[in-house]
Amino acid sequence: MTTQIFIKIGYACISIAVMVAYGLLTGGVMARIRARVYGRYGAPVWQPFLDIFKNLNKRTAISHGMMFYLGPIFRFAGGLGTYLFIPAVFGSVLFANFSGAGDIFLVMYFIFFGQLGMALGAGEGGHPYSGIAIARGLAQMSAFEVPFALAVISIVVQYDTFSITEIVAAQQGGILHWTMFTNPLATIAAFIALLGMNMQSPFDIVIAPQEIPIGPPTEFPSQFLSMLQTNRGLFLVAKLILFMNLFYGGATSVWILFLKTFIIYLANLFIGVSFPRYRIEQAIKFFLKYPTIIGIIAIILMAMK
Amino acid sequence: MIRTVLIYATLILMVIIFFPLLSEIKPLSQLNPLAKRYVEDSTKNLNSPNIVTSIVVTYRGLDTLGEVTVLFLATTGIGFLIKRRKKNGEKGAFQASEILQTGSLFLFPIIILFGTYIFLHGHLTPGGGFQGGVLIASASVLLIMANVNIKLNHTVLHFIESLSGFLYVIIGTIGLFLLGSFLDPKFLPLGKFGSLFSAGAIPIIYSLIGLKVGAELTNIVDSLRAEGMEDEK
Amino acid sequence: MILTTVLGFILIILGIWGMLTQKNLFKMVIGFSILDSGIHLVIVSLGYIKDKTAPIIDSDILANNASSQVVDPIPSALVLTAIVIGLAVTALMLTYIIQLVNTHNFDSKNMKDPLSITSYEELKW
Amino acid sequence: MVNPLYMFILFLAFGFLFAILDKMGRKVTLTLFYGVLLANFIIPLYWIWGIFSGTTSGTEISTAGFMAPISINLRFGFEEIIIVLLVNFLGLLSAIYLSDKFKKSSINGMILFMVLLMSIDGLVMTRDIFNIFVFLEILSIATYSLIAIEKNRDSLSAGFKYMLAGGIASAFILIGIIFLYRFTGTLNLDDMIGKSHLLVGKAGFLSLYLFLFAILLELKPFPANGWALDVYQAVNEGLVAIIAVASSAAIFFVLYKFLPLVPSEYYGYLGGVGLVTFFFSNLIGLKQKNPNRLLGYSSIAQMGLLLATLSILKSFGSNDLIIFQIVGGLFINHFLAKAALFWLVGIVKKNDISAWTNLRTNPSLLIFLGVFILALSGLPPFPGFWAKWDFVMILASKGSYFSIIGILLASLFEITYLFRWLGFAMKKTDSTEKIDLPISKEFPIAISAIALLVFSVVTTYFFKEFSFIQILPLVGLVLMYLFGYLPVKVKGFVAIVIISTYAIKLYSLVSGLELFFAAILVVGSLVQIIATMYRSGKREGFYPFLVMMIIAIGNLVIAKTYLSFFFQWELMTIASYFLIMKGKEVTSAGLKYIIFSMGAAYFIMTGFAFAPVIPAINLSLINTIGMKHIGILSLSLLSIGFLIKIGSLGFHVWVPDTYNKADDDTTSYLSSIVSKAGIFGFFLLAVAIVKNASLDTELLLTIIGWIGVMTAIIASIMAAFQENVKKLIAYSSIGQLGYIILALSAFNHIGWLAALNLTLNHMLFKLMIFLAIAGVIMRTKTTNMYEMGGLIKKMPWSYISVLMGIIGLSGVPPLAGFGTKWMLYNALIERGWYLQAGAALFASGIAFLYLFRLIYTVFLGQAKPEHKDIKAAPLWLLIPQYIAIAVVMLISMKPILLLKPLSEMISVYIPTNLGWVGDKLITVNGYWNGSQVMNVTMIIFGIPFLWMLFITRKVQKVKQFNIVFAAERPDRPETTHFAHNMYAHYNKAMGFLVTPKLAIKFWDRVSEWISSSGATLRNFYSGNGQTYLLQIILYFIILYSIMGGK
Amino acid sequence: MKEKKYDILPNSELKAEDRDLFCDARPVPVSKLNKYMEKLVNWARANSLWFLAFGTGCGAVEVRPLMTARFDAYRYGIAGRPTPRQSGIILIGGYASVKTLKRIIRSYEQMQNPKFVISLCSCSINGGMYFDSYNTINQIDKYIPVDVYITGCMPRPEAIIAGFNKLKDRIKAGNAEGANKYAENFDYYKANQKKIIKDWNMPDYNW
Repeated sequence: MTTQIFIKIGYACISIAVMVAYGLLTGGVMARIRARVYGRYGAPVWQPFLDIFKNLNKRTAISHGMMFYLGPIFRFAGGLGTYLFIPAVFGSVLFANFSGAGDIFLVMYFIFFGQLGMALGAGEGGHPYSGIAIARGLAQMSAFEVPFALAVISIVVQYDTFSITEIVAAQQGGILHWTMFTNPLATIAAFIALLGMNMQSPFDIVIAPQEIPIGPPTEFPSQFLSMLQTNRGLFLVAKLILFMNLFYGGATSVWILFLKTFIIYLANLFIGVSFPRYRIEQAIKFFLKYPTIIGIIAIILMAMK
Repeated sequence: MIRTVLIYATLILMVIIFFPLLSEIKPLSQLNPLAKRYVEDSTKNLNSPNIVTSIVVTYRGLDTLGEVTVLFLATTGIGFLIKRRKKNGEKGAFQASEILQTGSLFLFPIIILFGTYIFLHGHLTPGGGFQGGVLIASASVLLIMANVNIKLNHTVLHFIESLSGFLYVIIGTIGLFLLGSFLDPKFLPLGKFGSLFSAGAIPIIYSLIGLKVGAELTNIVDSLRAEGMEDEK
Repeated sequence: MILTTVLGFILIILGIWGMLTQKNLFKMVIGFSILDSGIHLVIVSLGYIKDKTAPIIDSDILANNASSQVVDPIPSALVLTAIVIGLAVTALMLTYIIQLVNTHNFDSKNMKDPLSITSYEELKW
Repeated sequence: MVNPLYMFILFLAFGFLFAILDKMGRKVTLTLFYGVLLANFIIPLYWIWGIFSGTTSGTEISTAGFMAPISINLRFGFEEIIIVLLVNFLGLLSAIYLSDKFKKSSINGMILFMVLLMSIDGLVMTRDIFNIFVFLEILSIATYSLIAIEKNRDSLSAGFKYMLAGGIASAFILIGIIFLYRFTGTLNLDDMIGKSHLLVGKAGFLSLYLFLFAILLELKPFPANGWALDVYQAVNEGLVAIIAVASSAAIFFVLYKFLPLVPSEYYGYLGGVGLVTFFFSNLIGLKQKNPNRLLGYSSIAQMGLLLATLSILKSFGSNDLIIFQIVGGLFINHFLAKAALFWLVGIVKKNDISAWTNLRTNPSLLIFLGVFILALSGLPPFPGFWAKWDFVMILASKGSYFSIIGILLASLFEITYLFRWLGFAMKKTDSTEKIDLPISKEFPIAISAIALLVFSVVTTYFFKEFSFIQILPLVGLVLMYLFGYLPVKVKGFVAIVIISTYAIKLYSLVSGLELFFAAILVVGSLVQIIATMYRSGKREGFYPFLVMMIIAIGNLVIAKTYLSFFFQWELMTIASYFLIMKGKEVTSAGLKYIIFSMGAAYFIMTGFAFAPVIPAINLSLINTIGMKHIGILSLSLLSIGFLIKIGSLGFHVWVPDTYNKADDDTTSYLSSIVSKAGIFGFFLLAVAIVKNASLDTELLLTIIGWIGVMTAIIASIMAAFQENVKKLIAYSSIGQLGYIILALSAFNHIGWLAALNLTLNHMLFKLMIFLAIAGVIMRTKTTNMYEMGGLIKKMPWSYISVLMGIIGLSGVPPLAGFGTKWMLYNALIERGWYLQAGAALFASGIAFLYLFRLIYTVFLGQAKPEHKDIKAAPLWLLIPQYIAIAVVMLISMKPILLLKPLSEMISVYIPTNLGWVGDKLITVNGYWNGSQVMNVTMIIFGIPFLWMLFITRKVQKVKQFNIVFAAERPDRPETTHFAHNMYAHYNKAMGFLVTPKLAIKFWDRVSEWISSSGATLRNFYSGNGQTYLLQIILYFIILYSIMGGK
Repeated sequence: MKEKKYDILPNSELKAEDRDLFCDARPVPVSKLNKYMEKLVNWARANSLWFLAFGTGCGAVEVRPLMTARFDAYRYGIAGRPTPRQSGIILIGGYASVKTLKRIIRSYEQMQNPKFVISLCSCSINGGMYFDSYNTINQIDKYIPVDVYITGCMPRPEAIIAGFNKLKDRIKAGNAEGANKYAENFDYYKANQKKIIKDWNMPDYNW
């Protein structure tokens, strides 16, 4: 029993390491692709690693208090948890993570864990911009959660299970078994939600770098920032894997995982670089209009089957 | 305008509503059983020729006690409402002529006497305590009207009033005590049918009522007069 | 239909008319008195039996056959009580009017007629 | 036995004699006066003793030595004895109250008073209709005369109007009597009843109608009652007590005597007259500000109710015992309470109820006022409560829907104006104005209060066969009052001892679901008592009601019948109302609370009324409720009642204000405990539905489900826009309760499990949050969140508590909150309620908004300079919070400890479809392993934490203003604290859902419409005596044309 | 370099009631890591140059083009950061008026060690055309330690990139220890700053 647990933990560590690396690399690659879109060359793909390493080795840091100190830790734990409760690769023991502990709703709610902790940490920082950014972020989140939740419910209805593993299993056996084709409306709704979730343009006013210095982490220096950056890679991958599992047939090997998540993110990115920014209330109204209606139709269609 | 229409409509409707009371009532041809019993019982058990009196004083004695109480209440109430002031000026009041004054003084004892006769013979002849009392009161009224300056002795009036009322209750209680029934006049001998001293306590009760009514009505009229005069100042 | 009863009811309606239309307090009381008298008439008339005499047994009426010769004695007894009560109420009403006039505020600004029922509307709702 | 006629003799003899005796000095007459009154109180008392000891059963008295019908006879049976006793009792008290008047004014006052009482006794006892007329006239004339005891213009003009109306009444009655005599040939009532077949034709009916109308008129039916109101307003209160109560009682009794003569098909019309009067008098009373006139409306309404109950019950052919219980209950209630209220008004001498605020300076008067108002409102344990309950039960069994609606709506109106009055009286002011309070005036009030209470307890305990534990809330109330003089801490301790003892007792009585609810409600309350000890001083009147409320809530769970459930429910409502009223500026909030609570209570009552009677097994309601088939109507009514109580969408308008204005620890009780009573009610319903599988409840449940989820969404949005911290939590509370009923209405095993879990969690989380915020409010002395900020440094313990609370409420793993949310979604999906599930997710997304606002604006951000020196929250407040946190942690680490037993409880009703593998819970669709999630979370949190400790080389702890600031240094914390109008952007996007404030507008319109219709209607009462006459005669005609068609 | 204990700064220019709101610790020099580790870290620092996007003077207009497609400074790991907490470099964009100096000092002090200063334009070296202005600083390195000067009025973006590369070299060589220098000579710098800035109204060290 104990050994089993240790093996499990060992596997989890490996899988996390792989995914963090992959996530940061994806980030680097995407930055480069984005630069190409703008007609630049852009930073090297390993730039995220360098930045993290540099920040990790800053000589000083400041802290506003206990909650401030814990904020990034919450955030990172949230990223870790989100990832760890998703079965990353279908059928792989190594990448199965702790998906036995809970199902899709656990993952959906665990996403909030890090966000809440970070919000509180940033809040203790006392910087008004943090508060503004969090207020915006929460408002936007409450909106994009709706189409996402509807999409999830729609596929839950479709596959009659909450278990991500089973949802992936049901999509095996050919590209046409993917949710993307069997339930295109849910996929569309969720994809739009993903834009908001990733804070891609046009939904990036939350961090609005020029207006309110990058939002919640305004006060976080040095090691705190490095932890946040690490999480960024991991959390991004976690979200992409979740979407891949739910809508795009999952992955049977880690390479397929890399490919699919990369493509999902790429699609995401292309939309992101092509649109200007919505104001927050516009974003909310948008999310609660078209994607929500699509999501509702998706549910109704699935419920009628 | 609406109000006037409404009032007349109301009155017409009242007429319509009351009409069955007139149209559906057939004139009586004989006494109903209860009345018959009264008529028979009164002569038999009470020795009172005047059946109305027996009903008033005995059978429905409680009503009469109530009636007396009502009158008593009226005087008390009026006394309660109107605070009598000692110095009633008579300025501007109508001064009766000499003839009237003298005439009224002449008539006064006669009327009193007549009233007394009426209530004493209440159980024998038409009339009774109330009628007698009213006669007595009318004598007082005559006096008051004719002599503006006359001052009635209220203490005496009240005394008569209270005492006669009290005695009435006591007589009723004696009935309750002796015969087990309130206002039972039969604790006194019924006497010979048709004589003055017959029908148990009925003549006594009626006399008390007569006194009381006389005193009370006098009192009422006098109270109103006193107040009215005061008003003219 | 007995004429007296009809008369009584006419008085009743007349009394009500008086109470409803006359603004003067005294006239209203007079209306009430008429109403009362009407009722008394009705009461007495209801006890009347044609060709019968008063319920007093004297030499003309034999005690053993009294019940077939007299009118109903009960309404007579009742009307006695009713009259006295009516009297008491009327007396009280008059006293009230006197007192109402006494409490009236006789100054030049107060245009209200102390004897009109419409002058006593302070209490409402 | 003493002959009851001696009462008349005493009254009359001394009445006649007093004019003479007064010459001997007022002392003599006064002594005799009170002696006579006392003697006449003792005589019926003696009789009643005889009746109860079985030596007599009343008597018939004939007068003048002849038997009825020749002579007038009187009856002194049980009913007569009771009423005469009460009348003479009231007379005695009233005389004591008026003693200073009697001392000063002329002897005639006393005489009139005695004769008045005699006439009332006579009216009650006599069996002869002409005698009734005589006594009625004596009564009237005595009253006319006594009205002028204050010789002012108002009372005189009122008296004159009264005389006009009375004159018409006596005219009608006289015509009626003579024609009745003419038709039946008798004046004796019993005789006449035997000959009622002789009353034929229109004339026969008309003669009956004339008599009846006169009696009705004396009972002041709406709208022919303007004169009576003027009398009530203008006349001396000591006297009005007699007029409004004793005289009306006697006339009512005359009606009662006369009813057998009336053909039974007319009873319905009489009931209608009563109902119309009850309804419209209360409606018009809503606008009334003058306490005398207010009581006048209330009196008239109560007489209308008595009339309605009597005639409706008669028309149903109910047996005499039931009639006696119901009418008698209402009667005694009205009799004692109304009279005393009139006296009270006479003492306080304020012409506007809003000026009654200085009553606090005289607590005894305030207590009396409270007692009487509770009694009049028909709240337990007062007799009116039982009567109203029984009556509604009977009406329901006969299907008289309109009567029920009318009576309950009117009762609600009555409660509204009575409690508005009480609210004013309980208002806290700085005024120290003392009320002049002679003992002679307080004594009668006190005696009637005591009499009312004794009577209530006796009926409750003996006649309703209530066990000791069921009146325990009241016992607790009294017990705690005995400790009133002790300081808070000691009283809190005593309360804890009492409640613990009770809890132990309760534990032996419950099992299954009851055990769960008992544990939540009673143990939860017990823990919170510790928090109440944070106040200093005495906190008078707080603990008694607290103990009462807790025990009542506990008793709800073990109630065995509908009645006892409702009884406890009402006790809970009363107690919580008084707890709320301890707050500051709580007048309107308290009024809202009581109106909505009573509205809820009435729905529940009618719901029970339409439910089948449950078999009398010695089991609590939750076990027995489903044994008989409950109809959909009953279920719907009960649902509405409970929905109001938990403040769901549309009915939520009372919640924020009430929670906001009540004391902070009271609010915690309201949110965490009292609202759970409504949830318990819902569980009762659910059990009833589950046991009646044949019933089609799909629609009902769907509606409730949607209400639940919409409540959650709208309340969450509302919460996000609040600036007031308590209102924010209040809306949050509303939203959370919405989840609970959503879960419950899903109606599957997991749904119920979720509902139970949510109930527990909500109790714990709200306890934590409210108590923590109570500490904050206590220290910062404000409730505006933007005036707080940065308190994490000063009050870290409160912060942790709130943090745990919001994590739990938002449903973020790993705390137990997630489990409940997860089960909720499971339940909804299993049920097929997909859109509801989506909406629930939406709501929980919005919940983050307000939860973050709560913790951020209060504890994070910039601290205010004025809070520089504040201390941490008092230990008393923290202890319960940390107990709750411990429980939360336990059930989060090992959810199985809670879930398995709960699942077993539920499987009694709905078979389980859950599976357990180790700690893992497996449902039809999903699975969840709470312990594992907790462990994983702790590890993934712990490792980065250690890593962070390891890598951070030099962390400088900085202070509040060391924030990134490009220009000058930050100016003031206020300008740097992002808190006011925090979700302005969200408001722009979603505000359209809540800014119309439809619910508030709706209720505003309703209340506006009701009160303005009342205001319009009262224009009937123009003040003109002649108009009143016209109204009376028109009423006569209209009633005749309605009734006379037959 | 030995670690010093934190001293308390007097913050004498602050009002008494404001002192509680600011941290009063004195900055201390922080020792380097061990030799190899420090080299590795310096390499990372040199390739991840985050500058504070805060234009203090007319020279700042030349910084914008750096980020455009034409110059694409991202290639060198150069990126702007909107908050001083996360930036390592502050660019003094030309002449610094007294008023701006205050902001420069605040921003500089809010950055975390190690931090570097690049001074653009002649004005910040010797006052340039504003040498005799009453409110322009002639010599910026009296107030904060400067690592690299880029001369010109104004320097072209290419020159700025060259300057950044110069800084890279300095960092790699382990010579860019401005932050420690500032801490070591804190009193000197503070005295100079306070001499110029009259309305100080901020703590002595803006943590």
